[in-house]
Amino acid sequence: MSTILELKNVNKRFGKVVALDNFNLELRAGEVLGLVGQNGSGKSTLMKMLAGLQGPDSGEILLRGQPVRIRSAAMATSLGIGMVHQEQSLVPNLTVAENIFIDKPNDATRGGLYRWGALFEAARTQLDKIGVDIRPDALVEELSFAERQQVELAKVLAIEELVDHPPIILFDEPTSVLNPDEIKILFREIQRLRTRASIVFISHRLDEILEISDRVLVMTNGVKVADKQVDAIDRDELYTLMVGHEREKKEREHTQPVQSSRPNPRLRIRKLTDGNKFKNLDLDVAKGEIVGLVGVQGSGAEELCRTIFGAEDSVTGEILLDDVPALSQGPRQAVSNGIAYLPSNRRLEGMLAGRTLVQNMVVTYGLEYGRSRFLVDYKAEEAAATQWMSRLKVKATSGKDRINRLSGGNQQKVVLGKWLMSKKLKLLLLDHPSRGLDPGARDDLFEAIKEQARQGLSIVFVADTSEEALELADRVIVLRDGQITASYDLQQGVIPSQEDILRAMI
Amino acid sequence: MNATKSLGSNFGVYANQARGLIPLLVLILLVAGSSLFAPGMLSMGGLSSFFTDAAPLLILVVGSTLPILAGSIDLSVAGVAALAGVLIVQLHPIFGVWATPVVLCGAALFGALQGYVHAKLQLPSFITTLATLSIVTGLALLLSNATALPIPDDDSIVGWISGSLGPVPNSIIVVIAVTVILAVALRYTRFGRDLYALGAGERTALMSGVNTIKVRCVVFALSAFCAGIGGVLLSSITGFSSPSIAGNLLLLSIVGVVLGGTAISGGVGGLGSALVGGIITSWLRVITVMVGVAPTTQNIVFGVMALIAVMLTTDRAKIGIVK
Amino acid sequence: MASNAKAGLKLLAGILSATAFIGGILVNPSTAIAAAPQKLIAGIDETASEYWAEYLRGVEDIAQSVGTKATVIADNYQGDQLLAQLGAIYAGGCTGCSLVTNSTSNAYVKAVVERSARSGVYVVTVWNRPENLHPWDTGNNKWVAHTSFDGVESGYLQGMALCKALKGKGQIAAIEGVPSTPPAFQRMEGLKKALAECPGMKLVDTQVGEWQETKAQTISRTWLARYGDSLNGIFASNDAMARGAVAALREKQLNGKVFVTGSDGSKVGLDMVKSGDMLATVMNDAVLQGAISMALARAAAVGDIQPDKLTKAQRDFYLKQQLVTKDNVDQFLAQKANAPKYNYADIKKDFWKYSQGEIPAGVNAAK
Amino acid sequence: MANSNSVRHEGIHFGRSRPLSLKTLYNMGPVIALVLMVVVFQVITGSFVSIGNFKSILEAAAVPSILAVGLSFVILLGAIDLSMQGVIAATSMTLSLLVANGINGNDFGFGGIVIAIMVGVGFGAFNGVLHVVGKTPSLIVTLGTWFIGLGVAAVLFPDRVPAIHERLVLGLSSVHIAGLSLIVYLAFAVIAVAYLVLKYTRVGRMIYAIGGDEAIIVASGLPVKRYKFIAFVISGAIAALGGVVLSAQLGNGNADIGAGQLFPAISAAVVGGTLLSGGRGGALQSALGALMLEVLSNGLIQIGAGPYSRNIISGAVILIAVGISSFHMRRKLRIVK
Repeated sequence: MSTILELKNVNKRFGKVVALDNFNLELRAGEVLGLVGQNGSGKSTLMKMLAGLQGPDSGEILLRGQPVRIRSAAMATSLGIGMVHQEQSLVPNLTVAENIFIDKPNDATRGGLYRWGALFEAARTQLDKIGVDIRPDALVEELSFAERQQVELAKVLAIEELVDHPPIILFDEPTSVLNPDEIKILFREIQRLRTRASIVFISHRLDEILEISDRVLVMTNGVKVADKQVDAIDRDELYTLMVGHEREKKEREHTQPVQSSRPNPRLRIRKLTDGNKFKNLDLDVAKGEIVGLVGVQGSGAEELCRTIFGAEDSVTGEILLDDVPALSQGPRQAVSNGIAYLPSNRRLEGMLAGRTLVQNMVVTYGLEYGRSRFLVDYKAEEAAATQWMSRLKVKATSGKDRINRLSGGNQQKVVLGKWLMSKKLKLLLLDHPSRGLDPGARDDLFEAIKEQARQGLSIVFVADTSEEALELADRVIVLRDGQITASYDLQQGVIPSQEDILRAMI
Repeated sequence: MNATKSLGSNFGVYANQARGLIPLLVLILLVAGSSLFAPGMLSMGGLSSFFTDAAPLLILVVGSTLPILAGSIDLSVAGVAALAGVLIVQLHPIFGVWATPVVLCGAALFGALQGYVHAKLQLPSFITTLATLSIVTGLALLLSNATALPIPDDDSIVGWISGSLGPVPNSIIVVIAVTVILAVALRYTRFGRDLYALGAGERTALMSGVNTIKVRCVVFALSAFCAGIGGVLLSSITGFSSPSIAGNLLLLSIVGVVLGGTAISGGVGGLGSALVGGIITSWLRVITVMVGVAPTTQNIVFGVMALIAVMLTTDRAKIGIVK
Repeated sequence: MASNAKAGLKLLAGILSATAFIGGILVNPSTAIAAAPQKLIAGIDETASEYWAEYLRGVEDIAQSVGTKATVIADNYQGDQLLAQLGAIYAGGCTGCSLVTNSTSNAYVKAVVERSARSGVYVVTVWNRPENLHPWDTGNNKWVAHTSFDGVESGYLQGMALCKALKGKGQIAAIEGVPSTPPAFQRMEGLKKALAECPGMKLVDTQVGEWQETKAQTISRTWLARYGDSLNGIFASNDAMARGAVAALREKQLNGKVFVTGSDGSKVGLDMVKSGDMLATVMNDAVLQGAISMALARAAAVGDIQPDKLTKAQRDFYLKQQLVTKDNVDQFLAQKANAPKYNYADIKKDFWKYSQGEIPAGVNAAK
Repeated sequence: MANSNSVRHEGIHFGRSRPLSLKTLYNMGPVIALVLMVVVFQVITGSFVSIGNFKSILEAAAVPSILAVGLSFVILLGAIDLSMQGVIAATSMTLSLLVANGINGNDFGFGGIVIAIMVGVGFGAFNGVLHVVGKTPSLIVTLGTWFIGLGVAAVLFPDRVPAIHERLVLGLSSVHIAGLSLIVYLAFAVIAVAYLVLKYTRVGRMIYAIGGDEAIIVASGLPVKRYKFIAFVISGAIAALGGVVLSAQLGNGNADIGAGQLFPAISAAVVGGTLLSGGRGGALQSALGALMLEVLSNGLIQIGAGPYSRNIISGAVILIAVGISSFHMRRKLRIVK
């Protein structure tokens, strides 16, 4: 197979941090290259470089043998390099059609004048390609999350039209926010594409990598540690290569056998209804129990957590926490009820960007460490915060670092630490806690969570994948369209197969 | 963005602390430069009268810094100041000496209400306070029948403020006292912490259990309270109250806040530097007179100098997208 | 990205500072504040105004005749700005300086006078003076005098002119200035006086135009919509607002048909009287006012007069004004074209030559 | 103020689409409010609804709507342009000194008008550069240029008010078609063009996009700076046009001519449904808002409300109007600054 794209001795550093160290890469025509590595291993930097968002400090990039300098995302597009972002890159107040062609020249918008009819037509054909039925003239903000994801895909695939030669398409953790159906569609698309495009595929889910890609490339701290054909490698090997140490097979060990049908559980939910997101939902969670919620986008799993945290708008029903009514009107009330929530959208709802780690840690419970409830005691709370950060193994030079500078995993730990600092926490809600985390960081996080459960904290979490649920939870609950469709008490040895769970999901 | 981030990272904390000093540097340069033309400005008498005149603006700047720290803006300050002055005269027959404290409490209440409307109804502070500005201005004109009235001589509070402790005018003592108290509150109370959290990322603050509505109310109450004090200071300078007394202090106070290095987008800044920003602004107002350029050009000079100062004092490392 | 932004920043700052510097050079630094004693200072509300420009001409005449140059400060109608600027000027010590200024509103008169008195500066105020403050009871004789034009008379003259033009019968509406300023409510007083003497003439509405052309125009428009042809005259408290009214009338081709009066005697005002767009205006000679006021302050500063020895009529007086109609407009236009050059020596012979008598009690309090 | 809407839409759990009928109803909000006002005033005065009065409302609303529309281009970005009054003042002086006037011999005719507009373009460009290249918040940049504009006007001002003799200019207000001055038609033209630009050109769509989510546009490598710059230039140019029209109405140049134009223009935009957070609303909405405010003030004069109580009432009405029209947008987690 001929080489489409080649990187030669590329270097990139941010301050002291080395992102790419004399990195070499070959991408061949019509292959799917799987790219794995822990956060901070340089994957994203590599992607950004190819997508024209960053330039290399040194080294050269060859496209079909020709050295190129990809100066901007627009230029990357015109060269036939497209990227499906981890977070969506659609403008909410524009139409689907505009979004698809926003970064591409198009007859319908030639000369800076929009011929809407033609534009919608062009968009229609792009959407048809991936077989989705979305109105091109709809505003993106009116679409469901899944629909947006499809538009996102259509937007990138539209690059095909731009260039006569096969395009290069980069997928940066596209599956982390997709449900199994959508992942199926995506993989089908990728299969279809490989005939006329070269693809780089990043994911933390090693099975996915092994399933979709022909060749897998492992990175750690900006260097390539392995470059193997998939059939020449298995999951554990891959894990070891990437994390650097054997994966210790953990036995499911538990503090005390907890029965879900306990007389007075810590959390008792009755007839909880939130608009059309879920109806008359009942759920009990015991002290020290870890409940894993599984469900596709819109199944109501996330909404359930947010509702318990008082973050949803129209809620009716009953929530009892230690037999005290705790249907919170807002997050503040939930917090004072001893409920904590780890949001899935960390950047938006979890961190105070631009503030230091300590400032992020103490924002909610710092004053518990003061002499009075109103006056801040900097020494005390900083000590507490630092102690927690070390307990959670947060990797940072000092508590005075700005949180933006940490890797996703460490950020997540800080956000979790913010809640764990409380002395009177009863219930911890985790919304996709491992989203965007590499396996290493993910294991640390899960360890910390289990530790909390042993301490007697009740935990409800929305799992990214069913394996995750099975690994972490004492009880797995599957939701579909706002209804509980299955509940497996792993304590009682009821271990469902992934197929069981999948069937309950869809 | 990434480059900006890494840039911030290189300097780290110390750079940020240094940044806070830039307004002060600008001020020093400004004073040094202009006093070559008018050395007398730095005389005891000169400074004392300068600060007497600057006091109202300074307190307004300090006050309106708070909403901006929270990412909002309060356009009603000048109106509130004028109304406060008017009310002090109007209410004197009823409350006598206590008119001033009563008015200030009233101002705080009004501010709190305004903050509540803005936060609870989720109306942009810009338009909310714009509307209330026109309301309070109307009230001031209506109550005073648009005439200037003398402050009663037996109003000992306003009387005291107009006096001075040695060369130091009492008005500036008031300003500093208020600023210090507020600064301490910002540093050591839950309110201060929540306020900065709000500015840094309101959604996160909300999801961390911060009572954003309450914080907003307090913030606007304080800014209105400071505006009220501003009105009292103006009255103490003139010995009169008038609905038009606060004039264009609104615009100047915004300039002052920004020159203090406070980011309009919120979360970045402090009261100490706000004070400095206020002083810079007041200095810029008289710079044409000191340097002796013709009065026709004073608006141009003020505008240009202000822009230069802003260019130097805004901290771009912390502002992601600038609107 | 950040780096080139920084570069662009430096460039910008550079450009800006350059502009500022040039801006500074352009204008004569000769007026820069040296601690020159006996400086002449003139405070005006804005530079972009015909009235204040003429007023300054009078001031400059005096300044030249005594061989110096006046320091001019503009406050843009902001009293606190005026105070701050005076503070800056007095900072270097200014004993024996003399100041003529309008304190933007009654509220600031006391402050301006006392601030100046403390620095040993002799003050003559114009236009604004609170009812119960007088040169002889405030600022221990550093407040030399207060000069103004009789607003009540002005309003009365306009009113009677309207009455005469309407043959004693018709509907008129009035546009008031900033109500807190004496000229504004005085002129309205005068109008009421005229209305009393002219029972056939009805005042149907009064709105506040705040001396502004544009506001007056909007108000007049609304009137025309509301009263249509039944409106026969518009009483505007100054020429600027009269211009606004005429502009509104012009849109309906009613200019000249609906009688408009103003006050000030500005060039455009006179032109409109000549062209017939305006019925009448009242001539307030700004040049004269500037000259006499400056001369008085100067005289006290150099000791040519002792304020405490002056009578009340000499320290708080109106200057002459005249009604301008089509009949006598040419003479005033001629006067505008080549205003007499005043000098200190002549005025010193009799400072009160153009006085129209002491300002009566009560006129400075809004009714 | 700025980042509010990027926040509102990122949250994946919000912004579910609502029934279209309801949606259109919300969009109709301002229109309904307008009709209500007219009815109320008619009931009170009994004489409010009349061709004559509507004409005078249109005449009065012409300039505010032009200015509001110009401002919208910047507001749609999520930025703000406060320099309007300065620009208007500078334009008015430039115009009145370049066309046939009572001060100097100049008589550039149409050229004078063009140059006057170019002054506005210049200010807009200045704002744009400082904001975009200088990375300084638009609020403070334009506040600075506001002062500069006033200063320029002051410098240009000759000893006496320059009366304008230029037919081209005066004609704008004196020539009437169907009882409406050319200014009204000009206003309609400006609104129409602005609407077309915002709907059918890349510039317009990008202005919306930047207001919608600037970060994404930046990441897509699109020339955000260029579009922002253009928006400020347009805003400046239209403000200048407003200055020309105002001067035409007065028949002379005036340095205070812009006084009190800015805040009503902003209110108009917001009341009409152009959100300060950017990306929402447009030319039509802003113009509608201007019309509403004009109806309000005209009506208040008609019912004989005192000048001071007018301030109070209109302030209250604006607050209520905005409050009601955005009530349906309230969410527990919505962020508005």
